[in-house]
Amino acid sequence: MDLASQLPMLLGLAWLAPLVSFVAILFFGPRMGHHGKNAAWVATAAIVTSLGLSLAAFGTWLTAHPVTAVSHDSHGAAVDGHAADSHDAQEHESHEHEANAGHGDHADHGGQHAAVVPAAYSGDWYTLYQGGSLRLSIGWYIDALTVMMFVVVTFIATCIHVYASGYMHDELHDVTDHEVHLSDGGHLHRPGRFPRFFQALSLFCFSMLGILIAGNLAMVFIFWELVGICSWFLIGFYFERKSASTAANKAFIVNRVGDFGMLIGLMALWGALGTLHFADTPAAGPAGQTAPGLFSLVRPAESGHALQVPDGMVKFANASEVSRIAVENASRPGDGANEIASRIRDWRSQGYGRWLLFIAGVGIFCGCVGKSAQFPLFVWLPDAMEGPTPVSALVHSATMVAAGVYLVGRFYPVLTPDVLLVIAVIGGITLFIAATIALVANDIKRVLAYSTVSQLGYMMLALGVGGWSAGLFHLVTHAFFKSLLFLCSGSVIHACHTNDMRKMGGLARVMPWTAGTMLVGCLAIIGAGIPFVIGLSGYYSKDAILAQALSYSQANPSWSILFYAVAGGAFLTAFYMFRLWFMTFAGTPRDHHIADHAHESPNVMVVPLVALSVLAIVAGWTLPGGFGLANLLEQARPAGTAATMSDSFLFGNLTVPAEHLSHEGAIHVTATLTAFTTAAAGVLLAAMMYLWRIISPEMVASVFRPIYSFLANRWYFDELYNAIFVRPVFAVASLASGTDRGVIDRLIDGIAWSARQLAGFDAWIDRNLVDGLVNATATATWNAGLELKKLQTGRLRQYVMFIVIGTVALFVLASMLFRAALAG
Amino acid sequence: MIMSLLASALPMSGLLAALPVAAVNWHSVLFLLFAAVACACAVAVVLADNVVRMAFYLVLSLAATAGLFFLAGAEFVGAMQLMIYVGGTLVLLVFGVMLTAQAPFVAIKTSTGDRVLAGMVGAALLAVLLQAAFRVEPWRRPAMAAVAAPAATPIGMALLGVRVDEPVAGAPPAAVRSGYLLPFEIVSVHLLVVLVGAAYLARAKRRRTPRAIDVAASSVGPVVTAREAARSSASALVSGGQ
Amino acid sequence: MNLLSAGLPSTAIPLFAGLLDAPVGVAHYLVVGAILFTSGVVCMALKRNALGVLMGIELVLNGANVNFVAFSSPYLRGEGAASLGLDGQLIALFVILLAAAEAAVALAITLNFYNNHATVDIDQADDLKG
Amino acid sequence: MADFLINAVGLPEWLAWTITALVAAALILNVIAGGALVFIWAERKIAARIQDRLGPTRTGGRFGWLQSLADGIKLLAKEDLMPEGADGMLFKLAPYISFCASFCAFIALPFAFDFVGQRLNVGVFFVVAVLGLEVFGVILAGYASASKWSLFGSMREAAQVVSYEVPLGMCVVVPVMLAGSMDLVTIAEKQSGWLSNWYLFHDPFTFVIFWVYVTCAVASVNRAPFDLAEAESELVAGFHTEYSGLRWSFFFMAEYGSMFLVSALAAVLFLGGWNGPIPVATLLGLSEGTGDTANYFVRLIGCGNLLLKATLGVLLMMWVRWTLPRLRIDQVMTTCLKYCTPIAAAMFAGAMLWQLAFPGGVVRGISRPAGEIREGWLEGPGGLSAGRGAVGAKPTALPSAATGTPVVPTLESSIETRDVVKVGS
Repeated sequence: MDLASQLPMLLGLAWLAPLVSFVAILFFGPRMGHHGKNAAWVATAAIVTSLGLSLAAFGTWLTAHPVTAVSHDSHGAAVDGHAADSHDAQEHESHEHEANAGHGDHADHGGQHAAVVPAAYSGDWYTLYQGGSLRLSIGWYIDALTVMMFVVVTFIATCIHVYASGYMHDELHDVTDHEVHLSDGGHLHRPGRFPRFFQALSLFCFSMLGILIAGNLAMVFIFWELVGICSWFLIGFYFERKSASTAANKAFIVNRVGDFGMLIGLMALWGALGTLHFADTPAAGPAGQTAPGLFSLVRPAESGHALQVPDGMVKFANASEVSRIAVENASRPGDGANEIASRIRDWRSQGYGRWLLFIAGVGIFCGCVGKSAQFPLFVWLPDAMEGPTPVSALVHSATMVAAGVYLVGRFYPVLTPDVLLVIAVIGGITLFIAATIALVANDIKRVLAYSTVSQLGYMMLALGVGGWSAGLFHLVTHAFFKSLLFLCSGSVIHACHTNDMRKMGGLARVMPWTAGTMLVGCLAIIGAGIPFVIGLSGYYSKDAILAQALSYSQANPSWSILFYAVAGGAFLTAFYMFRLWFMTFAGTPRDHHIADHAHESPNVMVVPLVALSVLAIVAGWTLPGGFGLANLLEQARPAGTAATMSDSFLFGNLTVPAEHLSHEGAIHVTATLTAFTTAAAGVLLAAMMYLWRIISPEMVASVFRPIYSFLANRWYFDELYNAIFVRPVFAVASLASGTDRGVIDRLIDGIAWSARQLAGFDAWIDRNLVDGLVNATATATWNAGLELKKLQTGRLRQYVMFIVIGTVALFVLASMLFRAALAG
Repeated sequence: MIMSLLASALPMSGLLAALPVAAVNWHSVLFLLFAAVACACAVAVVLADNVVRMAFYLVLSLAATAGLFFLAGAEFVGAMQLMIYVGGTLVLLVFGVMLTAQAPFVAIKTSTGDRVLAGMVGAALLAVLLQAAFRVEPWRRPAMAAVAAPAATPIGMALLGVRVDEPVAGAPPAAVRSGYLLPFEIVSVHLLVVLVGAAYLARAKRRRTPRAIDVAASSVGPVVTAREAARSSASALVSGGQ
Repeated sequence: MNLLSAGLPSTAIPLFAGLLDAPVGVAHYLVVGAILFTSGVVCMALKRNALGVLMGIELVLNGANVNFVAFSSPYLRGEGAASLGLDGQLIALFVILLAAAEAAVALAITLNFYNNHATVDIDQADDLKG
Repeated sequence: MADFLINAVGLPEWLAWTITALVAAALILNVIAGGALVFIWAERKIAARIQDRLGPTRTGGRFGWLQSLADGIKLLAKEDLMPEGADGMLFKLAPYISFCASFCAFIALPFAFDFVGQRLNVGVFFVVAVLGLEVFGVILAGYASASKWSLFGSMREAAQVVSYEVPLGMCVVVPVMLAGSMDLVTIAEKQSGWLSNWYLFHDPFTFVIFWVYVTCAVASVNRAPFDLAEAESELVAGFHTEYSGLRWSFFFMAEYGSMFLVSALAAVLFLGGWNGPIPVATLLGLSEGTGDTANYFVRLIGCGNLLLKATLGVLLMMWVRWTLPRLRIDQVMTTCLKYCTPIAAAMFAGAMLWQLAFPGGVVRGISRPAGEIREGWLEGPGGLSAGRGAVGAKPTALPSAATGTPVVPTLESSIETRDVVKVGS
């Protein structure tokens, strides 16, 4: 079977299907049924198609790369398997990593994880631009991670399309938006926007899948921005609401900040390495020869895929020396190249180019910070909940915000320990801050939003401490249960028409399905399970993260704070999740009016809940025989990242322990127990406060008034940013405008005034002298015309006369002048 | 026609018998005949006032010209002249009758001044043309009177784009493509267009309200719609030529 | 006008003298063409009847045709005189065709004019006079 | 005969030519006039028979065969009337113009291989063109008579003839295409041999188009059922209402003359011209060049052949006249524009394709390839030795030119060599 050509086809189609539906709805949306009712079907059909294709690709993948239990000495076999693929893959102009690291290579390093090379297929569909070394292309880079993410995203998207086609039915007819108060005191009355919603949703799916399949950073960036704009559309779906439009703009602008960093990263990479492709690409030269991609540049196969500053960066950093040598050997370029090549090693050891690599990593991470709402830039995500709930579920919990984590995971091989540390610290901070804010939030969706932020923090931290598969594993599981939770909240809101948990309570009786599935979600997110036996999906991913954090903090005691952050985060998570659940479903209704009108949601909304909850339960399981997400991920582990990596550059001596070390008994057990106890404690506390009411929340709040208000005001982050960014900007702006109005305008006005005077004089000249001349000519012509027009009598016969006379005269003249000629 | 003219040429040749002419060149005699008819009728066209007679003289003149063409060995052109030109003028005549058989239009007099002026100008033009005709010496030389090959087929071939009359050394005539195929096609399309256009222009218009141009015309004469025009020309037919 | 005095008598006399025994040449045809042409022009200039003008045009075209045929004819060519060859006849053909077309259109225009102005006197067709 | 006069009688050359030409003209004139007499008598008898009458019986003893002569004399004796208010000149000229037109058409009509007034290499074209002129006299007559009957009659005739010239031309083009020449003699020669060589039987399309030709011919000489110009039931007598006496008879001579002409043309174009159904002469070895006398008799027989065919055509027209009712003017136009023209066009295309399909004729040996030689134009650069009017030896070029006799214009040379007057020698 020929994966190299099959996978890109399947996934490519899966990627393009939503685009088709987007275009279709864009042009024919309003004409699709009554108020565009069928737009939902179009979009859903498209996404279902993608799901089917992704599953097909998944199956293809599994048949080619059977998922086996990752026992740490079975890699060699796996490698052989991949190598085999790699070669038939090569015959089909697709390039695996083994392409430049020969087969035998792996046989030697078979035992070592450093040499394990993931099966990955890459290639280009279409080259947008090729200039110099810059090659922008629409290409693919497909490995186990891509395939898995495709399945996850399309699956969740499918559920949410189905769910939304029920949830958005208000938009099918004219809508009166009670949250918009017009100047006349009335409410806004507008036509429904059903098709537009699904149109944006389809575009989003297309962009998201684009990020997943992207074969190079430029393409990633393009779809990154596309995703951003989709999120802008969707958050601002009710753009008449001030809050919604501001939230949309906020999200967009904040993301721009991150993307700026990402651009810096891109420039650093391209300027120094001249390529943005992940994998090796066919060189311009003879066929079969390849130009190394980012991965093999940073982790060359010759050095057993160990991370090193690539030559390009070294040269770039030491440009002066390089140019000097080049100038010296201008006559013999060959020698110059050799000398440079020979000296690169020393330069590298002298540390040239490390900054560049660091900046590149951090830059790319900046983008992820923006997109995944990490610590400095997380403020946009809670506001993003202004969008319709399905959007929150799909875009702002499951997929888009996960894109940041995904990108870090994809870009992992290029990240140095220092960058990883930065990532981990940022993740830790985010996780803690968000969790604390979630403690006191009363808006059900905001609680979920902050929990999303903190979970993303978890993932970042996991990646930062070297838990590559742990982080991505959590990404997947989280996608399932977080979208589940959002959909549940959506169904609650749908029932109560309010987001405020203080008005809810006791809904479990009226909407059992929602309550049940949401309970599943909560259990999953806190990682509930019977230790060492079985658990929900969150149980496995969280354990992995804790374990890795533990082993990291053991490796670098000075950073053990990270482990505590994780553990504390687990406690907080458990607390606020169950606070949410208890306040919503348990106890007695606080607002009977709402409770009486509450009702279970229609099946079209319940079915996705059930489907997602099932996955939220089983997603983490590893079947006997080793089939499971964790092991599937292992297939995609970037070359060389399985090994312990230590380095000392900025933050002293750092060691990123190999992930499999965290499976050692000691660490594993400790981590699991910690997780269990913290989570249990959190649940217990929540139950005491909100279920059994042993401790009164109000009392707690009053006791810790300052902290409470501090948290309730979300650490005053918005105010902070307001103070340090917005205000100064306003100040500067007002200053600038003042200058503009006071000085520049004055100046310009003055110039204009003088110019006007001059023009007046000029006009006088023009009017009196020039025009006088012209008018005189015109008048003369006019009069001449008046005279001549008498000649035009309209008498045909006179004209004939004139012609004849003219001809005769001409003849006579001609024969007088050219007598000789006529005489022939 | 040639025969009849031959017959009518008899008395003239009788006159010639008196002249000291060695051998009468019949070609020249017939040329004289046709030329005389053509020119005389042309002048008659100018002098006549009655439209119908003008047309009549015109037809005679054209027919005589056709005879000249025959004499010049251009039989095809001559026949063409007879068929199309004379036929076309025939239609011209019919329309002339239909339109202007009304008493006022049969003869529209021209002012004497115009006549004199036109005569002078015409004389000047004629003088110029004649001296132009005579000045080129080789044209005045007596003809070698070579016998021409029949020109019908080469003309046809030339219209099809093959010049068999101008053979290029070595090349088969079919390869010589300096012919008139394109003009031929263009002319045929042109004729079609002209037919359509003429039909369109001449179609009877039914107008409720008189247009501005009619008001303008009403200063000249009564507003006449197509139907009235038809009626008046019918009455003209009744009233005949008087 | 010394041209005419120079032109006509000196050449015309021998031209017409030997006409009955000498074969006619191009010049004879040219004379006929000139007469036709001139009378056509005068006709155009004189006739107030639109149809008369049309006939004048026909005459003019016809005169031109005579010249074409004369130049193309192999009979009439004196030695040393260039000949149009077949092209002359072809051009004459095209002239005839286009003349027929022109006659059709001109008649249609005349008819239209008659419909609008109830006359065919072209002296009254001066709506466009300045 | 010309040389006979010059050599034997010793007349001056120009006189000889004059006499020759006059004799030729007289012969043709007699064909028309005598023909008219015969045909008028025949028409009366046929009409009578068809209408179950006897027709003229007394004049000239049996069958009243002198009837038309008597009529002629009566017409001569009649007073020549001209309505007042008529346009005198035109009124007088009109009949002569009509007659002259149909008379001129005979010039190019070959009666046998050499029996042709003036062999034109555009003969067909010439004949059709000149025939078209006949209507000219009719119109003049109609206008000049200052009578609405005449005017309407002539208008109808004008419309009818002008529009029927289109399909007629198309029909005529087909044999021209087959023979590759517009020269009537050549066309007829191409059909010599057996019956199967007649263009009538050349292919189905020519067979159809022959009948189209007949229809159009009847119409263009405005005989019944197309005789609207003289529809006695509506317009007293159409364009010749006001005519009487000799002028009136000229119109009739013109009519019968052109009837005969179109029939003869049909014979030449479709029915093998002067070639009989069986090439007796060839079988007897009496072909060209077997001595002047035999040759001449052969031609005489051929002439009789043609006259016979033409007469049959005329009789056919009479038969039609007394059988079919007259059409309305709109029906006439419909017949022309909606039926004849499209059919003719289709048949033309068909015949052309047939030529492409069977260049050698269908049955080899019996049917001869239609136009095997095209005046030698296409045999390479030498094909036209006289590129510019020099003496050219073409199949159709004039023998006078070929034999290089004193270089004289076509007309004269043709009179010299190709004159019916050879009869006399």
